This record gives sequence, C-alpha cells and structure tokens, in this order.
Amino acid sequence: MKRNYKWALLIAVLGLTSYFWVNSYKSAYAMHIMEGFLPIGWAVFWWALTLPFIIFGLKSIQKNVSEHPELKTMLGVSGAFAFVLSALKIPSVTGSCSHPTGVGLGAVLFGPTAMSVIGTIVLLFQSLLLAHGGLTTLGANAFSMAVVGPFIAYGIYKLGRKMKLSFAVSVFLAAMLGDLGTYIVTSVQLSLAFPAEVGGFFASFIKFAGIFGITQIPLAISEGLLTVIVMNLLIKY
Amino acid sequence: MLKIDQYAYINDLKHIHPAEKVAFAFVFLLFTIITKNNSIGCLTFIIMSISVVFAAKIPLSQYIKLLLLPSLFLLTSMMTIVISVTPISSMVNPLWQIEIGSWFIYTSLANLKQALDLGTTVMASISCLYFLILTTSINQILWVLKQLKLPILFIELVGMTYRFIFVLLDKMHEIFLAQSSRLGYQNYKDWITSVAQLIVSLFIKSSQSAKELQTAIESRGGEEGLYDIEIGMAINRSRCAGILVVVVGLLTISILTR
Amino acid sequence: MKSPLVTLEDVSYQYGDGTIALNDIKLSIEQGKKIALIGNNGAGKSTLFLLLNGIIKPSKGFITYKGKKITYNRKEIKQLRQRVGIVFQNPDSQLFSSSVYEDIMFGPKNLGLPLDLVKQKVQEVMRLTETESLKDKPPHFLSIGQKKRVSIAGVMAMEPELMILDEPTAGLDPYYSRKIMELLGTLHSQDRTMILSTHNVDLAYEWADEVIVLHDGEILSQGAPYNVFQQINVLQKSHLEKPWVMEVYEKLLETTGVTSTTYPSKKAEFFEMMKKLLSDKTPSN
Amino acid sequence: MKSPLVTLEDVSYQYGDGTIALNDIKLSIEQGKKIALIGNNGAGKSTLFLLLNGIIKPSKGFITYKGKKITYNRKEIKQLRQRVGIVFQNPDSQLFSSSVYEDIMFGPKNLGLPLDLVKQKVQEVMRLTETESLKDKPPHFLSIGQKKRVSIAGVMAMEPELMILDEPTAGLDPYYSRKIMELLGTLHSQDRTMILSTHNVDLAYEWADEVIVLHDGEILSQGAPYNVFQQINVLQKSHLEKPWVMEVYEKLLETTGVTSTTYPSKKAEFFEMMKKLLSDKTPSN
Repeated sequence: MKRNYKWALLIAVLGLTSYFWVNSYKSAYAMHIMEGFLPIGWAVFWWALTLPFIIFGLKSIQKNVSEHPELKTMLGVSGAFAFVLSALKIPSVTGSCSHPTGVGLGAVLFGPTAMSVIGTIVLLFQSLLLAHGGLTTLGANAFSMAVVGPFIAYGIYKLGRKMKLSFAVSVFLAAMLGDLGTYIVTSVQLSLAFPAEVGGFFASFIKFAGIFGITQIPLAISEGLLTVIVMNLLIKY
Repeated sequence: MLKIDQYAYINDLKHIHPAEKVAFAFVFLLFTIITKNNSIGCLTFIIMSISVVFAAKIPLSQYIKLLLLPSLFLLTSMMTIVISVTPISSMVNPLWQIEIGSWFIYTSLANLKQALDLGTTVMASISCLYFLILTTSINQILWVLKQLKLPILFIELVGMTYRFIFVLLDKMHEIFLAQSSRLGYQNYKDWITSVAQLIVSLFIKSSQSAKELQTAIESRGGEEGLYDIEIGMAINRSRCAGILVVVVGLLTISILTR
Repeated sequence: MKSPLVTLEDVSYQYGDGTIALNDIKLSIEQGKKIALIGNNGAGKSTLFLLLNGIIKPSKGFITYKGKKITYNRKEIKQLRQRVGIVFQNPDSQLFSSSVYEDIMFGPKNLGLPLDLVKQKVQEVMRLTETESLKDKPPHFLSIGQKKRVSIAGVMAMEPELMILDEPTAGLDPYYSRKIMELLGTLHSQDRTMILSTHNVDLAYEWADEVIVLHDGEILSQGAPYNVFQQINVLQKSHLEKPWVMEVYEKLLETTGVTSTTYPSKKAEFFEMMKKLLSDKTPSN
Repeated sequence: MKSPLVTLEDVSYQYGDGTIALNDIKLSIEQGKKIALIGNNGAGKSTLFLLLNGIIKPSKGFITYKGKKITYNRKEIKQLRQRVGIVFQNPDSQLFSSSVYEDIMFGPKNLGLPLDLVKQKVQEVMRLTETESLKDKPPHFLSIGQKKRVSIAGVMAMEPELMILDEPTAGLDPYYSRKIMELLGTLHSQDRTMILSTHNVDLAYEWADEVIVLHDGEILSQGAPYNVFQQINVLQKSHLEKPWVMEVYEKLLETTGVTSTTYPSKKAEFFEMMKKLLSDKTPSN
C-alpha cells in the first residue's frame, strides 16, 4: 500500500509536470463549449437531453427538502463551494494555474442526481461571472459535466467498492474516469456538430479527442489524485 | 472580487430594465446562431461591442481581455476543423496538402470556410453574452429567471449559491494567505497537499456556513420567498420599439443576404 | 410591578450529543429594559437566544411570553419569531439575499402583511439605519460595518418587541462600534426591550439597565450593573473584570476615605463625581 | 544606535482594482521591541503585514531586512516567510490541517528540516503554548481560545525573528485575552520582535513599547505610547480614544492642579500614583 502510494505520487508528479509544461495558459476551461459554438439544432438537442436529469434532480431534492429543510441551504452552499473550487486559481511554481473541477468529489459526496442540479447552477455561474461557457451551450456543457461526469464517477466509485478495491483506488478511478468521461462526451458533442468531410463523425472525433487529450488526460490524473487526498483528509474529520 | 460581477453593478446601463437587456442580447444572439450569416455576425459584434464600451462604459482594455479569454479553445477547435488527415486513396480537393506515408494531411476550402464562419459566429455570440453579463447584475437575472417561471427551488439554489460564492471566496483567500505565509505551495509536492488541505478546510467551513444560514432564515420566520425580487424600474416603450425594429432589420438582412 | 415580557421557568437544554448547554435556568425579562448578557465563549448565550426565538425548544421546563406559556404550535412559533428578533454575530451568514433591499424585506414579507405596508416599513428602517444608499447593492459589496447595519435593519423591519443582538460590536473598530451603539440607542424604546451579548464589561456597564452573567449554562447573577459588578465571587467565577469606571471610582473612595453607595454610570459622570469629591476634600485649593 | 530589523522605504501598495492601500510609507522597526499597530478597519494593516512577510511586493519603494534590500528571488522569499511569521486574525482560516499536531508541523516541515528536528520543535512550542493535550484533535472542535493558541504555536514553530499578530484578542473574552497576552509576554525576547495590531487602545497602552497609528494608508504617528496618545489631532483623525489610564490620570492632575510629565504605564502603577498624589494634596488625612 505504502509502495503503491509512492508510485501514484510519482506518476502524479510526472502527470502534473507534463500538464503544466504543455499547457501554461488556462486549460481546464478548455472543455467548456463557448457561446455560439454549437449550431442551434445541436444546442437544443443537448438541452433536451439534459433537462430531464435536472427536473428529476429537482424533484428528488424537493422531496428530501420537505423532510429536512436544512438540506436546501446545504445544497446552496455546496453550489458555491463547487464554483469556488472550479475558480480556484492557485499559482503553482511554473506560474501557470490549475482549476480542480470537483465533479468527482461532488458526486461521491452528494450523489449524482443532486449533482446534476448543482453542477448546472455552477456552470450557469461560470458563464455569468467568469465568461466561461455560454447560455445556449449550457445544455451541452451541463450534459457532459453535470450529468455524465457525476454519473460515471458515482458508478465507478460504487462499483469499485463492490469489487473490494481500496477506498483510495475507488476514489481515484471515480474522479479520473469522471473527468475523462466528461472530456469524451465533449469531444463527441463537438464532432457531431462538426463532422469531417471524409470519415464524418468518427474521423472528427479522433481529431477532437486527440487534440484535447493532450491537456485533459494529465488533468484527469491530477484531479483523481487530488480527490483521493481530499477524501482521505475528510475521513479524518 | 469578480470583475464581471462588479461591472454588472456599476456600469452605465445598470438602471435599464433587465427584460430589455435580455431581449436585446438574445435577439442578436439567436439571429447569429440560427442564420450563421457572416454579415449578421459582423453587425452583431460591432453593435454589441459599441454598446459594451460606449453605452455601458466598460473599459475597452477589460473588454478586449474578455474577448481573448476563449481564444485558446476557439483556435484549437478551428485548427482541428481546418486540418484533416485521410488515407491517400480518398478523393479530396485540397487547398494545401502534405503526404506522410500513405496518409494525406490537408486543408480543404470547405473546411477553411467552415472554420472562418465558426469563428465569426462565436465572436458575435460571445459579444452578446458579454453585453448581457457586463450590464445585468445577478439580482436582475434572478428576477428574469423568476419571470420565466422556473421552479422556486431552482431559483433559491441559484440565489444561495451566488451569495455564498463570495463568502467562500473570501474564506479561500484567507486560508490561502495563511498557508503561503507558512511556506505552503513552495514545490509540487507541497502544492498538492496544500491545495487538498485548502479544499477540505473550505468544505468544513461551507457546512458550518450552511448551518448558520439555516438558523438565520428560520429566525426571520420563513423558508418561502427567499428570492422575491423587486425591480424598481419600468419597461421603456421606446426601447422596446427599438428592439422590434432590430428584429425586423435582422430579418431583412438575413433574407437579403441569403 | 410590571409583568415580565418573557420568563424562563427552570429551562434546561441538552444538545443531541449530550452536552448540556443550559441547566435549570430561571429568568425573567422585563419590558423596555436594556439588558447586557455577559458570559464566556461557550457559556450558553447562543442557546439562550435560540430558545427565546423559538428555533429550539427547551428539553425541560417552559417559556412564557407575556404571561402565556409557549406551546410551539405553528402559529405561535411564527408569532414568536416576529416578536423576538435576533441579529446574529456573523453578518455573512445573516445576509443571504442578492440585494440589501430584498434582505431587509425578507422578514416583514414572511409576516404576510400587504406589500405596501412591507415597503413602507422597509423604507422606514432603511432611513433609521442609514442604509438607503446601499439599497441595490449585493451584500458582498458592503464593508463589515455596513453589513452589521443591514443585519440590524433586517430584524428591525419585523418590529420585534424583544430585540437580541449577539455581540453587535465584534470585529468593528472603535469608530463603527460607537456608531452601532448610537444606533441601538435610537432603536430602543419603552416598547422595545433589548438584549445584547458582549465580552466588553465597560460597554455593558455604560449601556445596560440590567446585567445578566451566564456561566457554564447557569445564571450567576442578574441585576443593576453596579450591583452585579460588585460581586467579586461572580466576577472571579466567570473570569470577568470590573469595569474600569467602577474600579477607579472605588480606588478613589478608598484613597480619599470617603464612603458612598452611589456609583457613576458613565465616564462623564465619573469625572464630575471625581471633581466634586476632590474639591470637597481639598477646599483650600 | 541599533540597526533596525526591517525598514520600509517610501513603500506604496496599490491593489489590482486601483485601490491604494498604503501610500509612501517610511517605517523602521527595531529589534526586540513590542509594537502595537493601531488603525481602523481598512487602514492598511493587513497590507502592511503581507508586505513584511513577502506575500505581496511593494508597488513602489522597497523593503530592507537587516539592512539588506529584499529582491524577491525564490530563496529570499522563503527566508523572509520563515523569519517573519504572521498569526492571522481569524483562527478558522489559519488552521487548515486535520489535527492540531499536523497544523503546527506545517510550517517547519515546509522549511525542509529533518523530521526529527521538526518534531522536536513542535514538541517544544506545544509545551510553551500549552497545547499538548489538544494534539490529536481536529481544529474545528477547539474553543476559540484554544484555536488562537494553536495558531500562535504554528507560527512560533518556525522560530520567526519578527512575529506579527493580527488582533490576537479579537473575539476572546477577557479571561482568554489575558491568557493570550501572558503567552505573548513569555514568547517575547530580545531576539524576537513583536508587532500586534489591535483596536483596543488600553491594551496597546499597557503592552507596547512603541505605538504606530495607521490611517488611510499613511502613518499618522509612531513613538512611545504616552507620546502618541497625547496627540489629540492624531486621535481625532483616526477616531481613537485615549486609553482610560491616561485620561483619568490627566483629569486627576487637572482637578488637583498638579503638573507632571511622567505617565503611569500600567493600571497598578496608576493607582500607586493616584494614592501618592492624593495623599500629598491632603496631608491632613
């Protein structure tokens, strides 16, 4: 276990190094599809796909709130917490910045249904207060970041625990694969909107996934690692 | 603390009714996205930029900084669209190409046009978004969301999130200073443990804040109507007429330049 | 004798984890008084406030309001929360709306009054607390002194009969502290009882009609400031100091050998008394 | 004359949004002093502290440490942060680790010392600050007085030459305030300079060798406490009051018609002087 941890740390340091080296300027937000980027048809399509999750999430929160009124303030503050984490700009040694997205953390803590609502609100504020992402593209961004990411993270976490993986490994995989899932869905969304002339969707997907992978894969690893450390600290409390 | 939020409260259009601002921004935004017409795109960008800089009096340098913000994503995506790879056997009509083994790396005219159209649409669209967020405070946006009859629970969560963003940002800054002054964040290993400690510490404080907020709300006798917003202003008829004229104008342009 | 506004009859409160926050408290609060509640961190002040406002119920004993025992049905709780207002110590968790105006409006609106009346009340407290110019600002634009004033306005707007302030001057510099205390002076009236918790014995001595010392969930003393602060054993037990006006005055009496049972209640009064005392003693000068 | 520990040479600091927090500050801090920094909310105290610790750089002017101009290379910044320790006002944000022990260890560990030495230092400061019994507790379970002690221990463990405390007694009741001030008494030495910011003029007057009054980003006055607090225009401009010991003493001189230029520096000393003064005036008694 001790050895594994050292290895994980080594890999993480390597990952972080390459991530900072490749990408010295804003990258976590690179996965926010900006305003006007998606053709109107696709924008509507992704909204339509996301809305049921939000409505379902709101319904389940409403049900719980009537039993525990304090849940509402807890979720409201959690939204702010997730936003602040995503805006966390801490200059690291190279002078670049990192932005932990906290999708995995949120999903493991609050469950994926509540996260789809909170995540959408966080994305709304990211476009309103930070100009990251957009309003017409909010549906698409919410689908990848507030729906798919948390569901994957939560599913992997539960699966990992069932398969008797250690807590740390489950959390790491959950957070990392949640991030990767988000990145793949975004690539899918982009390539559906902009299929290649030759090879169509698939060729385009390879291009988008390839080019964003350079920044997103190291980021997913570092986020996975960070989430493990955070969860370990949280358990101590 | 957050620049955009500050401008939203102090800009020169802060007293214009939010419904008008939202309508103005969305009319242009929707026309831009739906028509994907370059002349509409350029017109939108010019009108929005003028409104932001001259009407709302947002400093030009700030506006340019904001415009550059999504450039990384935009340029990466445009490059991805422009450059294609295909087996040499395929039939393409490239503008430019190189051969590597049995593959073509090439750029076609259609790809180039698609990328440029995309660039125009995106710049026009984000100028609409910037007009909206730089002139309309969250308070006014909450009012709009309420008029759109979104679920109360959703609006309440949005409102609380907004308020506590600033409380927690303050706390995060305090923790960050305390850590730095005791030599946190000095190298990679310190960096990641320091960030983790900061997140956990902030999480504990968040849950405390939530409890305090709950007590404060209850002590003032209510759980309902947390964010009933009063907009102390009326809709201006001539400006509404102006927006109608814009709609007709944009419609005409999109038909003429089809 | 006036009938008391609120009484606590052998009230105890125990938290879920077993901590006993208040232990068999007997307390009676008279209408129109200015009461300073003094007690260490963890003495049970917050618990007492939440009990008075009906947020929590006593584990043992009961509370009466204007002679009527509180039974905690919905209507009574609502009424109680209107009549007893709490200004919490941390204004950051007290203010939750997206503008000052809406925050002040929250309380009166919950009372179910007609909107016109609500607006009129809000206008009035904004004038009283000098927060009109802040009306459209979100709370995070305010300085800490302004936040305090807005928190007070939000509670005032509900027109409580009993107003509780949890360390209203905490975190404020002397200038803002004085401003807040002046504001509390204007807000107090025969119909409005005030309870203020503080660590500052000098402030308590100058401001209050009555001082209550709470220690480890029990009331050690209740009475006029100069009476309470004369009880050496109470001060020692609750780790308090004597207000300096009293201490210096007592020293002065001791040094000059004069005996007196009246105490100066304000700094200015003390200087007057000192002058008189010394000129009596040294008529030649 | 001793050479100063730190000097600020015409230092200004302007925040990103254009606010000028400090304006052309000239300041020299001598080794081994106990300095009280007094200033209202927003006077620029926090900015000054962050400058001394190297977290921010002056927009204009420069800072010297032991006569050497600080150039802000990595090594120097690290050295500066070790030599100048800040205990921030809000212990809730100062304590971020999951246990008291780890929190105290955070600073020395970051210095890159061998683990044995780190542990030894932590042990020592825990003894000094009486926090041994709290060792394994998570910080948010502590009382506010305990939190303060742990924050001080965390900074002490880095063995700073200059120790800055931002309102160390804020939010504490009189008992804990006294405890903290006693602790600061034991921690101070000829090799350890201390700066303490406070709103409490009485505390500043009794504790400090030197008082600095900061107002609106400028230094209004610097000097021995009784000198600074005699400057009526400084007090008025910065909305401060005179320490009561001084005020009462002056009134006493005025009433008795005695003139004197020496001031009592402590409460006990004042009472002595009062006794002497009055017995001189009224020898008959």
